[in-house]
Amino acid sequence: MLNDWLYLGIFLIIAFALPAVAILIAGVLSPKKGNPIKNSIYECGIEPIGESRIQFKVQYYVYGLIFLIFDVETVLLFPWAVAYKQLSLFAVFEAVLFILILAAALLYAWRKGALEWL
Amino acid sequence: MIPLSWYLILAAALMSIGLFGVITRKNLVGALIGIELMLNAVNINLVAFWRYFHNARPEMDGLVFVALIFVVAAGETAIGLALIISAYRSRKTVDVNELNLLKG
Amino acid sequence: MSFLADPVNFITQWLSTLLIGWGASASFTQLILYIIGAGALTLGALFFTVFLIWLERKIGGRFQDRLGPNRLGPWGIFQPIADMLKIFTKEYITPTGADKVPFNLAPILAVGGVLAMWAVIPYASTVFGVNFNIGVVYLIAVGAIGDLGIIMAGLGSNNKYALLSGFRAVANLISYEVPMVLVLLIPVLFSGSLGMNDIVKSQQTWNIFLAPLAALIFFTTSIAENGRAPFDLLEADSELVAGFNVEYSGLKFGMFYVADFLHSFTAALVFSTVFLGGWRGPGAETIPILGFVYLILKSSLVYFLILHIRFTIPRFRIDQMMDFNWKFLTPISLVLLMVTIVIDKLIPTDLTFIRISVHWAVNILIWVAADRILSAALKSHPAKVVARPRPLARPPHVAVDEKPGGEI
Amino acid sequence: MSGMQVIFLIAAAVTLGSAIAAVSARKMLHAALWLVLALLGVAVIFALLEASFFAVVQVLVYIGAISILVIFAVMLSRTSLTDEGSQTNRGWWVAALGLVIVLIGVVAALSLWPKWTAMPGALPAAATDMATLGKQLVDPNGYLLPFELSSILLLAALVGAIYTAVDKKEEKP
Amino acid sequence: MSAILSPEGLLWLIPFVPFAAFGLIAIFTFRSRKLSHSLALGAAGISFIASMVVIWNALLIPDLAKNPITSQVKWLPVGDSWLMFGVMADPLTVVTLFFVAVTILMIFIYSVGYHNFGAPACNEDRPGLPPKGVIVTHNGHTQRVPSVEPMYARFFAFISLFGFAMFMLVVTDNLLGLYIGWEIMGLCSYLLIGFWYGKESARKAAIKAFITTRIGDVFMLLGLAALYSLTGTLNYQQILGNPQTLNILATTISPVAGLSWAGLIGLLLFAGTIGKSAQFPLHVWLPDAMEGPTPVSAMIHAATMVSAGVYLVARFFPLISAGWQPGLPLTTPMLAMAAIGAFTALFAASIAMTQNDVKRVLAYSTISQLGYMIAALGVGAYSAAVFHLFTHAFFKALLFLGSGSVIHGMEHGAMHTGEEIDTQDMRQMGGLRKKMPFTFWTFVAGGLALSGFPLITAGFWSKDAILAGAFSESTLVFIVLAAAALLTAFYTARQISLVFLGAARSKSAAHAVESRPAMTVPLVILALFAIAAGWIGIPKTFPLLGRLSADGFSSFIGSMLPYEVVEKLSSVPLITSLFVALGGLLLGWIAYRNIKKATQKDPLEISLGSVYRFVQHKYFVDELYEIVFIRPSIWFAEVFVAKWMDQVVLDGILNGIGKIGIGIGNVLRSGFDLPVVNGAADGIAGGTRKMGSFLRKLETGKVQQYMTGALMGLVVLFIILYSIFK
Repeated sequence: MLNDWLYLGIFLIIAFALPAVAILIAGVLSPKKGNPIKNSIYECGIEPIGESRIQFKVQYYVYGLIFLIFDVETVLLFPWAVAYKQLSLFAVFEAVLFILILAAALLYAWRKGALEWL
Repeated sequence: MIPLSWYLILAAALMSIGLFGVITRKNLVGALIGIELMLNAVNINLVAFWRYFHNARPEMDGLVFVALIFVVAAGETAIGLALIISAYRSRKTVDVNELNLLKG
Repeated sequence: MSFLADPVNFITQWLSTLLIGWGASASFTQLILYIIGAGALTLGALFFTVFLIWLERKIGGRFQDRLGPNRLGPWGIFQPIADMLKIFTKEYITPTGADKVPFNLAPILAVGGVLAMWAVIPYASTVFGVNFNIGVVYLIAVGAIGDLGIIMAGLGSNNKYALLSGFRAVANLISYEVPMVLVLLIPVLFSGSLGMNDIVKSQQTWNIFLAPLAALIFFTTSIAENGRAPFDLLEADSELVAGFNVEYSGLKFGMFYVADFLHSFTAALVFSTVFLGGWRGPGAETIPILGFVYLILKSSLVYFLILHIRFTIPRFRIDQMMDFNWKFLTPISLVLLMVTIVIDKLIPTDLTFIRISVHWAVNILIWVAADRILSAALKSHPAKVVARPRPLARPPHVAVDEKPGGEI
Repeated sequence: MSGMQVIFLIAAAVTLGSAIAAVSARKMLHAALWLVLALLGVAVIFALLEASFFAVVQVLVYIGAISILVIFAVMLSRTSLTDEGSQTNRGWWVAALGLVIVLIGVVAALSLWPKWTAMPGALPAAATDMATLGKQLVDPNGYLLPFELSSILLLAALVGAIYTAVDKKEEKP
Repeated sequence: MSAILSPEGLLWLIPFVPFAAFGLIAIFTFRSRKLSHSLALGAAGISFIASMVVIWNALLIPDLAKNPITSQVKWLPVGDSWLMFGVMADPLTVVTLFFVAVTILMIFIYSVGYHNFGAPACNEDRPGLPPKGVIVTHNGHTQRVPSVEPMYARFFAFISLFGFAMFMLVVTDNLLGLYIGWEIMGLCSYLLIGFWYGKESARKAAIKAFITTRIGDVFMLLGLAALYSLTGTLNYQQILGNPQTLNILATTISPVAGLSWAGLIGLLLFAGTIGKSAQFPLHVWLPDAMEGPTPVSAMIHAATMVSAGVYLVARFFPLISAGWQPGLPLTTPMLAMAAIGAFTALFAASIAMTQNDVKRVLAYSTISQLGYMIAALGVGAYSAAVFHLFTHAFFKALLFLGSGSVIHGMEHGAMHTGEEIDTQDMRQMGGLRKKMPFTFWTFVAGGLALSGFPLITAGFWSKDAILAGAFSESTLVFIVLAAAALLTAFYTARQISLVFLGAARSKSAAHAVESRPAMTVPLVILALFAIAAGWIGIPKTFPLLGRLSADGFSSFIGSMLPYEVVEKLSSVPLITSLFVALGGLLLGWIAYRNIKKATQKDPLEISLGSVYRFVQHKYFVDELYEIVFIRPSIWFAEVFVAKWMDQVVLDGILNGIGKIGIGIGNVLRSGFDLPVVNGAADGIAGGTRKMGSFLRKLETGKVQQYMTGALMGLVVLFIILYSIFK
């Protein structure tokens, strides 16, 4: 178990180090001749108007919200799914109930119009 | 091998850092971040106890509670942020010190 | 064991004997081997990407009735290498007011997130990085890191379009992650383990036969996950110039590019591992290298499918995309999950053919029903023709929208 | 000092450091990103505790969902973006001092506990097997009730959050 | 699935189904009347069938009391043990379950008709007010007909929840489950009594009922806690089932007034019963609770809630009577029960004689009947009490529903004629015999059962059993109960003759019509029970009929008791009950058979005069409470706390500090006029003033400061606890 984690850790370190190293190397190789115009923000060639961090509609938050809820649901369902073969039909129905309740949540969001991309 | 104390100290430290955030942050979102840290501290403790005393009493309840805390954290974040957003929408601020309708 | 049959393990054996012969401790040897293995795998993946880029451009050219790259070398096969050399020497342009740390971290996360997926995929009967009992969850979680990279890119580069595109991208990704995860539960409960290698081992009958609809949904969502057409809302040129990476240049942009191409092949890899029986095939148990070949063949096929879809289907509009996910895929996968668990519990596992046929019948039934319901719903209230136009951003003094702070 | 201890110390240092940064960063976005790093450190700690599933789930839920949600919320309440001035209340140092004292007190109190320096035994295979957890979750004599209740809790959270967050003006009449 | 269909599974199912119906109605189907009431009725039906199956299985078990049907699950982890939660069916449960299931189903059906399902909705009807009726033109002539209840679905949601609570209370196997059901029922009674919350009287009544029952519940909770802390469990079997626990409880002395623990707990639980079953000190809520719709009155006052109180004491009778045997002196709680019960029986019956509101009469009669049961338990006539509980549920439900039907008919008449009268006033009625035959005959059946008409009615047998038990135990109780029985028969006859006999005393009564089948069918069914339910309990020793009956009941229930019940027949109670029943009926009929006008004075009033008025005002108990309890508490809240504590004492202290400081300052300044001293003095004065103002506004409304305070408290608490339990 811990060995797997060791390998995974090494793998992750390398996987994240490789692009970093590559970017650094390229940074060494590449020229650096910046000027204000070049560094200005791209906005279809015109002068940037207003502040760039505009306010966002609540819709993004709602999607993130529903995603979070379902994410946690699956977290609870994964161990159940692993044990699925050893479970009785009754336990399966428990899980069905579990899913149904979450489906009701989705239904509510739907009826509430929270899923509409205004 | 790591003695249990290390984990407990880590958890306690994380807990108090989170608490610090909750108490001192002006911004509600910051306070919420503090709460997340506190929840994680709790999780560390639970997993550590499960790991160290599992042979003593072989239930999985440590992990089950961690799972439930994930659920709770999800709900807490969802509701809390929603409240913050609506508070912002109505009061145009997320500064705790200005949201003082409780003032007597 | 012979070199040809199982090169990887052969080399591993040889190296370990060599190192221990040099008097290294066993643990140290293992560490070295781990490092070598991981490095080889990641590097291999990265260089494989170069080939992928060429392949995609070539195929794309054929689809669009062009030649595609054809100058450098036979069939222009050296074209991407030239591009690589060029992009290496390009200048980094950091926009003014950019948030340095997220800005520079984003491309690394983007590539790393994709590369990390390769750690848990079993390439042959004896060759797999780690056989966790959590491989599937790991895949999903690593995908989340990719989301983080994108959102960092959007926040870091101080640019409206980048920010908007980043947020759109993340909204899409997390939305499509819901049905993806839901249908991923089905192979897991068929094989009774979260480990990728166990999933492959348990597929005497490929999962796609047991759960065709799940496979279809997973395929669709994984296309959406790696932001390919028709789901490439994040770089809808007409709406938000080049997406979240508009401010990037040089190799930083190249990294996003690499991540994009690598991701689509990784998706193919995962799909063929989970649903097409991975390295399974005649003789793959005895001659592991065969298994590797099978895997590559299967995933190339899936990859070609992805390309085909990319080059043939026009882009969705964002509201269509969201509706498609939340109002079609997610409900379907919920229903599918519930039905599947009940059905499969009722049928004894050993009656393979009955099992397959029942599952097929049920899946087709669900699909047809959903289709009917959908068409009926569309008839009753048709989808709005165009989303309400909103100003992207506005200076405080110009009144565009009645809402305070022009929302997007 | 074994390798595990080194890894633990590194992870703990990263966790605590980024946690401190997260509660003291001036820009809320940076605070959120620091939070991500801290949670990553916690995930590593879980891995050290051989709770692989939860190590990964930590990444999945916290980094994949919660932190992104936090970032969304930050973007939705934008005064926190242009954060001039201090982000902490007056007298924060009092709180810090008090908390440090409390922390020391708690640790001191705990250190009197005999199991304080317990060492982990080898875990049985069943413990690291997800199936055990899964079976207990749906066992009527196990945790069936919390299991179902948690789904109800999630439902309630979703309903409440949507009801609160969705602007009444934005709803379709 | 077979697990569900086993008796245990069904026991679980019984309470669950109405709850599911409640949830579904409340969340989904509240828009559709039809769906809502079909859900509620379906749930009640399923519970009914399940109950019958369970009862049948239970009856087949030979010694049910020793080995009941049980099923348990782990519920809450308590420390390292688990709090078990389960269901159980033993003889008492079976009996209660039977009448609860039947009456609930009947009442549900009845409610459909009572709320005029299918009648057109009236757009002046406001939620929270009784429907006013709507004008329709029906084949030619226009008339005003009742309109459908605006909050129809809500009503069914509430009574489904109510049914859930009652079933749960009955089938659960531990005191905690009982308490949960008990409290949910308290909530439901609040919701339903205040169902027409548009009426001020309804609101007041709801609050009154809620608070009054709370008083009892607090004591009950105390008893529960004491029981748990002593025995470590709340399970019936483990407490009441094993003698040595009871022995220990009965012998150990509690700190309170030299009572044994059993006595103390018994008294506390009985206090809960006093609240729920509206016994004497706390009876005031029940008559006002008539503000709710009539099915609710039937539900609360006949079938379920008040029965729950008796059920509780009956269930804990082994504990209450721990150490008592027939022949030994009664235990303290039993004495209290006998006294309070007997007194309440007489007291309420006397009030019932003087009431003119058709439902209030029944309400007081309910109180007195409950007093009967309590008194019976008090004198140890266990099976007789349960038997009366059983029969009473049927005929009292029948009477309430019948009165509802009468009111319905009267309302119809009032709408038809447009007459402005109180449609519940018996003086306005009369001569309804011809108008509403079904209602009449069923009501007569119920009335006779209530007054214990000999031999044929259920009430006779149960009441006779109680009287016999009382006679064998204490003569005083016996006499009081007999008197109460006389009054009961009297006011029953009064009610019947005022409502049904004679001639119509108002145009509305003249135009009243029979109710719809949805209401009359339950009446008929309940009437059958009201007659026949008694026959299962005919004592073996009864002349002639005793031979016919196997007397299953008393031995069946008696098996719950640790000791053997010996029945000895004495002719005195038998003859007494015959005499009081017949005599009371006769007197009542004679007195009230010729009341001609609504405004005519009550014959009793003529004969008794001021006593009558005194009784009619319910002995001024409400007014007494008003003066003794309510005014003082309001005064305490307003004057004492607000005026004195806050404004005088606290502010006084703060201002005082400030003033003293200023005073000191002045003294110093005037004393030796030096700038240094000046500065110091001002400093002191200002500082104290600042302190005062600071102390005033500790309420900053900043959440984080509150949190910090809470945290500090936690730390202090931790330190204290640690230093104690180190």
